[in-house]
Amino acid sequence: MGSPPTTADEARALVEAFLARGDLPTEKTEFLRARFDAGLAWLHYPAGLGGLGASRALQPVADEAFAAAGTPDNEPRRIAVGLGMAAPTLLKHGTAEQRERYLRPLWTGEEVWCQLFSEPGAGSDLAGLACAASKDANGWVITGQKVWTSQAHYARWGILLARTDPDLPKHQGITFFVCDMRAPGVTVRPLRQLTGEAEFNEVFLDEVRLPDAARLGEVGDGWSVARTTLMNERVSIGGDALPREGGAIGLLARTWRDRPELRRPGLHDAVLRAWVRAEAVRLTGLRLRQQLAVGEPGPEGSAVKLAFAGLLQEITGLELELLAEAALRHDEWRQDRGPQPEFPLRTATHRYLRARGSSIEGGTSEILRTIIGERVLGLPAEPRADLAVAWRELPR
Amino acid sequence: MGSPPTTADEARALVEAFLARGDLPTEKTEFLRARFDAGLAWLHYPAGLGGLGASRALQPVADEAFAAAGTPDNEPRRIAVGLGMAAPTLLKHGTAEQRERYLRPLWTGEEVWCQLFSEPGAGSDLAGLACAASKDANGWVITGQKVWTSQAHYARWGILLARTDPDLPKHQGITFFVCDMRAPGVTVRPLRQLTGEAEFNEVFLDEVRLPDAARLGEVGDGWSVARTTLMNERVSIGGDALPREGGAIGLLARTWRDRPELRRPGLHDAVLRAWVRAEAVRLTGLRLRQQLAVGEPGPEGSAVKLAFAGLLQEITGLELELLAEAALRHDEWRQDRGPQPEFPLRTATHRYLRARGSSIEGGTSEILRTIIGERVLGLPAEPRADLAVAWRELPR
Amino acid sequence: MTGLLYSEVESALRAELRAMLRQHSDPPARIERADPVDVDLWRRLADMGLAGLLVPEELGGAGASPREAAVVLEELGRAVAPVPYLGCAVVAGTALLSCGEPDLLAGLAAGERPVALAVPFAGPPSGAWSPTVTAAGDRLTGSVRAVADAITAEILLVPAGAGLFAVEARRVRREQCTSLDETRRLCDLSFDGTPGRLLAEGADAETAVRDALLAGAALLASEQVGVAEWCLDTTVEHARGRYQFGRPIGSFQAVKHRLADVWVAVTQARAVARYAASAVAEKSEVEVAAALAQAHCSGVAVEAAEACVQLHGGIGMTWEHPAHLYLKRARSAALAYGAADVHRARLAELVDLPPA
Amino acid sequence: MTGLLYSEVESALRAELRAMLRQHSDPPARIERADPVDVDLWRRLADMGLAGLLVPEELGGAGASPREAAVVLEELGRAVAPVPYLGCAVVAGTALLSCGEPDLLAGLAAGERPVALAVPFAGPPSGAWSPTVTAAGDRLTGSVRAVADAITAEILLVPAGAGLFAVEARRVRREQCTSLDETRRLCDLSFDGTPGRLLAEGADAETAVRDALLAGAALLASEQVGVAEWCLDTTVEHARGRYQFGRPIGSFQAVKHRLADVWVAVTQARAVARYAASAVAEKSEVEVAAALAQAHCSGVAVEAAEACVQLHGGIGMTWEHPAHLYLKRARSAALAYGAADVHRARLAELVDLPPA
Repeated sequence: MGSPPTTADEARALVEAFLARGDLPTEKTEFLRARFDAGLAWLHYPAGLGGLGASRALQPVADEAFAAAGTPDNEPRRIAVGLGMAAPTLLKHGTAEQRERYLRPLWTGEEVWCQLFSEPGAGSDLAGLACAASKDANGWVITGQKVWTSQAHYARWGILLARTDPDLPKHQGITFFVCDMRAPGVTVRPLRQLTGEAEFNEVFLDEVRLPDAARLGEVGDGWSVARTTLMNERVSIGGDALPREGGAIGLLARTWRDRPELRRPGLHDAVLRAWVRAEAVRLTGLRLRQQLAVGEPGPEGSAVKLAFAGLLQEITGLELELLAEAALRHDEWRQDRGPQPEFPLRTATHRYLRARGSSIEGGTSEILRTIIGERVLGLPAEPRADLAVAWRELPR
Repeated sequence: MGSPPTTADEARALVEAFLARGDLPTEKTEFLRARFDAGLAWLHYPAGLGGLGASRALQPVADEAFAAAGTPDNEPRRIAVGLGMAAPTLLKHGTAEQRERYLRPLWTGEEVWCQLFSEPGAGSDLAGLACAASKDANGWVITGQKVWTSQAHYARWGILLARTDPDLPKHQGITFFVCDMRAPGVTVRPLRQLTGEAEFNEVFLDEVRLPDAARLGEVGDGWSVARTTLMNERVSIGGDALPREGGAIGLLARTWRDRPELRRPGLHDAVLRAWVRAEAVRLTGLRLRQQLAVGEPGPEGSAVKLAFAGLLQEITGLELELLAEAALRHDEWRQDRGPQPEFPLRTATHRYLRARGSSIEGGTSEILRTIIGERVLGLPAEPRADLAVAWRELPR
Repeated sequence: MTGLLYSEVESALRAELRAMLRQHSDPPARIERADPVDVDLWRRLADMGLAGLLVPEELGGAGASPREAAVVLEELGRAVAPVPYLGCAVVAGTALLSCGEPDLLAGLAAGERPVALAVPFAGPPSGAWSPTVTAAGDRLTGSVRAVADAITAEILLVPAGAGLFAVEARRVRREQCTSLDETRRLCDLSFDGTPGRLLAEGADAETAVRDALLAGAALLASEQVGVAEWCLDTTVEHARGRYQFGRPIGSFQAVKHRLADVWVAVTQARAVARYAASAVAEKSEVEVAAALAQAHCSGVAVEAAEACVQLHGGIGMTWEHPAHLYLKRARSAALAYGAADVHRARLAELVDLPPA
Repeated sequence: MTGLLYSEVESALRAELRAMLRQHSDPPARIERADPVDVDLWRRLADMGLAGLLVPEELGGAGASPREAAVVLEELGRAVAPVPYLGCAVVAGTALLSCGEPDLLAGLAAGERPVALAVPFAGPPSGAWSPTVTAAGDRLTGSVRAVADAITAEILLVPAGAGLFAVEARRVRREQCTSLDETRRLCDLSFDGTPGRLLAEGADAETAVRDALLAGAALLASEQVGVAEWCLDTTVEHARGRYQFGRPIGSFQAVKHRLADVWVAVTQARAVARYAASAVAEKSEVEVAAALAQAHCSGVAVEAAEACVQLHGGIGMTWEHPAHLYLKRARSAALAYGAADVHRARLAELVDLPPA
């Protein structure tokens, strides 16, 4: 590996050179391992860990070149938690051994990751978590309950927050671990949602033993490690760049366009308002992407997440109104846990119901407004009584 | 005066008997004084103070009977602060001398009252007021600034809140006074609003001397006295019972109905939504009135005030959109301070601008939501840091 | 002037019914069963005299006013009770009263022979008469889709051709829909030369169906008030007891103010629904009142149910918590008897606010 | 893909202009004067080369792109500056570029001979060609109501009959309106056999006017972003420093969250306005972009200005505080070049979402 590519042409040339190698394996995992080893997995990662230390902006160039050549990908949707949250945290806070051990099979998709942060009693107030980790001669013993864990039922590893000192204020007594999902005491149960499906899980940890080597960062530093994870979650929630009418609005617009018998005068302006709003959110996302590309990451990410949640909820509700009689029916309340069809292929009722979660998951809209008010606009925080008190003493 | 009337028929009979008296004066003030002395001013007030100790529900019956007979009234709009706020406070907290002295000319309109509560630094947080009253051998010396005082420029008396002890927590150091608006040191200045008019005033109090007899209630009890005033303000803000399309919605509906050239398809549903919302608010007010009539005053008053503010703002904004080009013009930015035409006769631009105040005056919509949340729904209050501290120590 | 309050009789009825429902209704368990209609509960309602609330006393009913039926619906809404009250006691009952059918009314009042009107649940009163079934003599053929409260009915009232017919339900093919609202499942009906008995013809039949749907639209508003009220009460309770950041979440203005807004909306919806029930009772301004009620109360129930899910956070998204039953009921009811915009368009005609 | 960011040149221009406006613009004082247009300020803008920003360099202009004019409008909106920039430099300038009028363009660029297009301020681009003035040869008769930025214009571009004419403004009767927005006063124009010079005829004239109004609608969005941004910044500042209940009011969620919503709205409006400016610059998708811009950004400016008044409480209702100037500008601008619903209706045609 030479010096990192600095232009799109250089990045493309590297991919072409790689693909022209005579010894490339054709089996999917083998191929992905080779791509990783060539530093063409995530170009902005360091050399030796799947990258070349290049600019983040070159990654899409490489991805497109691989896609154009028809090579297998690592199914990024299936391993989203690993790619978006575990990997940047491992990179920033992991030891050399941890990065070496985990990043390659994470990226190739051989090992799926899940996130063990939220608890029934700690949602918006994640730092109030109760899951306890106590130290003994052999390492750590973890007991607690986690919730809203997607992919837990096929994950190999979980990133886990646990409380190592309940006598410290809540942010200070937390430690970050990599949890072996095959360890004894780990129980994964499907969590059925209002859509009827179980996209997520509850995870019960009953005296699960982890070695001290499973700790990421120092004891008591878990909250600052977790901030890396959460910041990367918010960045990734922006989603893909979509063309006009690319999202839920496209479904609504097509229904209006293609089914004149459903049109009602009182809904026309509502559909147009939704179209305008969707286009505004889309352009905001596009502008955010352009800022990221020139290295000016603005706070617009939280604006997009907040606006997108409201938009999606409005559009899916409007879709029910437009469909009228047809929206009185659902397809099937019981679903297997296998891969589900993409959003556009579901019923309008499913979309409507599932969209209720968009203003809750990954930070409620209420929490986002507070974050925007305080971190972006510089408005003063509320008086807080929970910051200087031992976690044990907090009312809950 | 015999025993109080208990039915509408009895109330009407009393009015008829009064009107049949041979000695009734015809001059307006004399007539009103006679009506007051007969106990037919406010029937629910005690005998001797303009009433008969009857049920409040009989008042409209008497008012209608007098109106039907074509007798002069006391111009309730002109003396609204006296009738709605000063009078109930005097009745509940005044000494016998104070009630005797003030209530009759208040009701007849001979003496107009104004309210000296709000200050530039004390709006939503009225109890934070700074206007200072200090005691000496001859009574009280008042210095401070009041704002948003309607009718101050022709008022004879003002109900005044002043701080008598800045070393107590803010609610405890306030005393309630009757301020002589002709006393030296009282300066009234018009306060121009965004409509261009000066409906209200600023009142500057510069070492104004008041006798101790001007005090209403005990020293330091001003806040609990003021609660009587404010509760009566909120009740009266509900306004009159209106027929369907009686308020701003009627103007909008008539414009839509009578001027087809202005109609645009995109506004039709918006006009209908406003009509529905207006009718819902109207029926809510009607239901509130029925509750009051059977003596079940529910908390719906604050719902009506909150909903009415939002409704009026929506309707007046929509009216500008409907008028389009015509709404680019106003009539006149400078106005005399004389009586202004009623709301329906003003321009749409005036209505729109003036309506911005409806969610601020008499309790902002934000404050009302907090009151509803805590007093009606029983939700817990926010942690407060300003209740147990000496007023002097509060940041401001 | 129309009384918008509750009478003492109505309040007593509410208290009795609420106590009964607390003890005997369990929709979350019920929806897991193949027979989603709670027939036992319907039986109990009948025993309380509520099935025949609108039926004259001489036919075994209570001869009560639609205002009282509205109170029953408020409570059934609060409980998302899976019983066919709206469709049987109110809508079909009103149609039968219009046709004058003592035997069927008596059977309905006794709770023994539930009756349903075979029209699509989403159909507005203003387009009431649009039969999709034809009549050749007394033989009916055709189908009606997405009918409410017909699954356990014994008699179906079927608009066909120019008449309204009574049909034995067991002779009709009924296919249960997978309904959005599992506490009020719909079914599709098919008629294939099925015999019926003519109840009314021409204008009489049209009047019977229109009056029935107007009563349904007007009184559904009370059910929507009940749905909204449950959502509000339950969320307030949650906001009082759920701690985050060391405080009950109800002490945060974001939560408190949203709940205050829901309360204001419910307060208004109650006034509108009471007005609608009174209008039906007094047979005065029924069309305006029904359109107003659906134009307004539909949205309030949806607003309250959406706030309930949101303010419960993750737990509100689970199948385990009953919030989703209310959300689905609210959304489904918002389409019943015509969506809000359809009712606004009808109001435009009724109060002379014509389109552009 | 269209760049939605600001270039370095644009950011430098903004900084320079903002500094100049801070020093030389004072709209609250200006509106108390009989001559509400700030001619000195216009002079300064011209001296900075901004009057002729869109005019080719060979005619004394800057030959810059509409994207830069959009940045100027953002700043003028932030300052509610009472100068005829939108009407003269953008709208009339675009019409002149379309007609190819070197002398008039040079006069405009020098700031010496301001030009205005004599069409009603509320008229949408889609109905652009609807002259209310007739032409008999080169003599014009008729009137145009509520025209923007014409009070200090020296030349009026007048659609009359089938042509677009240049008219000496001093020969036209101009009557100032009492405008809702006192920082951009409108006037009514009357022509009574007034001589004009034909600039373009038929389709050429129509194109010139339509392009001018499309540019006006598209770039007005940037002015609206500026208005909204001032309202947001000023309210944030107030919420930081205003104490009630012993706390800055910005620490209350009711205030904080509403401001967060305004910030989100402004963030979106900026993206939409940048897209519109780029579309005009690149002459691509101009109609969609202009309609989208007005359908969206109008409401954002109004929302921000209304929040500004509300969150300032009583002080926001006073004449003394400048908030009202922004509220009036926002409301007035929302009607300029067609209200939001008119633009949505136009979008319905452009993107094939036909009415019911």
